[in-house]
Amino acid sequence: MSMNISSNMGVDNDFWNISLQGELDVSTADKLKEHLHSLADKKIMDMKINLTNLEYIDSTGLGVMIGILKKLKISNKEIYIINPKSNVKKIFTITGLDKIFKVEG
Amino acid sequence: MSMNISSNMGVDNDFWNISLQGELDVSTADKLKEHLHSLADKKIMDMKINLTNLEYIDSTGLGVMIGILKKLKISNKEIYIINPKSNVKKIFTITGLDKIFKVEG
Amino acid sequence: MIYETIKMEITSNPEYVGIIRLTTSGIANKIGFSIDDIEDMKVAVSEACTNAIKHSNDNVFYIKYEMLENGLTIEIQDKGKGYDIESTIKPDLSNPKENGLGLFIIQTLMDEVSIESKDKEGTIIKMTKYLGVDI
Amino acid sequence: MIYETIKMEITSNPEYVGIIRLTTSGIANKIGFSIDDIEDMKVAVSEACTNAIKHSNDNVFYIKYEMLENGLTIEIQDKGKGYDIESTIKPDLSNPKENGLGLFIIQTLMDEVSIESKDKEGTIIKMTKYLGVDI
Ligand SMILES: Nc1ncnc2c1ncn2[C@@H]1O[C@H](COP(=O)(O)OP(=O)(O)O)[C@@H](O)[C@H]1O
Ligand SMILES: Nc1ncnc2c1ncn2[C@@H]1O[C@H](COP(=O)(O)OP(=O)(O)O)[C@@H](O)[C@H]1O
Repeated sequence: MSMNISSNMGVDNDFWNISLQGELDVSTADKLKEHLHSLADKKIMDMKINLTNLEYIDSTGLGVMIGILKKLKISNKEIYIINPKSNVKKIFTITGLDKIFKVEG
Repeated sequence: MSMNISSNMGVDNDFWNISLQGELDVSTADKLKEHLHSLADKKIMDMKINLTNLEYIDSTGLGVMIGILKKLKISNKEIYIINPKSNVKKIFTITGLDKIFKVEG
Repeated sequence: MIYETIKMEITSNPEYVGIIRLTTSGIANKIGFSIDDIEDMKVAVSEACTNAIKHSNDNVFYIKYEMLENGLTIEIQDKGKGYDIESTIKPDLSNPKENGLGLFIIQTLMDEVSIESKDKEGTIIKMTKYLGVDI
Repeated sequence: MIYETIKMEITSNPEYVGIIRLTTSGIANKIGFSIDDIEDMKVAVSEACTNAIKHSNDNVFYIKYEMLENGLTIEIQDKGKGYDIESTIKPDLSNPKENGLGLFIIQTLMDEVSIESKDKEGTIIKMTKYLGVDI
């Protein structure tokens, strides 16, 4: 019932590599929001969010990602959702957000 | 939140081999009670209760074991508690029952 | 028919939603739901609790689990400000928004959902999942 | 001082004690207790719930979790038949019995325990564990 975030620049300095671990809900969404916006403030580029170790997501987490995507889209940048667990992927699918984000794996 | 019991006769037919798996509490104690008494009804001999896979025990489980031990003691038979997890062992220790049962491992 | 129930009253703190998910999964597991169904119910309950915490303006909310023979009914209630159910709009994919997904997700994941809300009296959302049904 | 609380009301069914353990571990984990302390609290709460289910003769019981700054207070209440606290006897190792261990275990595992019981009005057992204390 907590969430950890780690992030770094991708190899060619052309995307942000972000990994989430734990549960992304109303108690942890603000932490993610601040983290992603601080990255975007440093440099606007694609974000690859690795969800391999994310156990849970709901609309509060989706809301954060939609918010940051809007910011990125202005500069034609994308959010990639990497390797979500089946329960997490399901939430992207039923909301149709798998068509807005680039879901991989 | 359930418990499974498996049992068989030891190699030389001189003890009962019993394995518990899951959680032993008020909802599962009766199941154990019936099982152990039915073994004792078949043959009174030592019981080796393997707790390697028992995640939880409380006084309802201890009560069952004390009850069957009394039956065995009449014929000078013992109950061996084999390989309890640390949280399970602690309940035997704080109640002093580690001195009544033969706790091993 | 009177069903067995587990009722909870919880201070409106986002930190407790994870605890409610744990309780929900324990109850659903006991009833015999599949892992996938349990995941669905955890999300639906979290969405409803999140709404009570974020929107009701009350500092406490309530959950009632009702064990059916063939499923589980979960009711999340607050005695807060209430809202006009008719005026909430459906999510629009061509223009995704940060909010407005919660009720849609609940409706998608549960078999039956009903909402009652009254101005200044609060909101009750009642959701049921049936065993071994997939719609 | 008013603390945040989670309250539960539960049908007296042995099947639900495991769910209460799960909820207890979620709450204790959130407060920051160690795994060993959490195990202790699970047992203590189970013993008290088992007593309410087995001895109170009422068909429902209540739990209140109170989040302290430095610990957790858990109160288990029933409105059943009550009992005479003075007349319960301590476990005697030289003559181990099938019952009578529950209250002893609670007292050993928790830092503070108090019991109130009134004939035909029921029983309240209140237990506290403090963070980072080992007595
Ligand atoms: N318990 C509630 N109390 C008051 N208003 C609510 C409640 N639940 C939902 N609402 C209203 O319905 C709207 C839609 O809710 P929802 O679909 O969950 O999306 P979100 O919470 O992201 O806005 C909320 O913005 C709020 O105005
Ligand atoms: N909630 C309760 N309602 C009525 N009687 C109780 C309650 N809790 C405990 N008691 C009484 O105290 C006795 C001792 O309880 P305990 O130490 O837990 O052992 P056990 O439950 O195995 O008898 C019980 O046998 C019962 O008579």
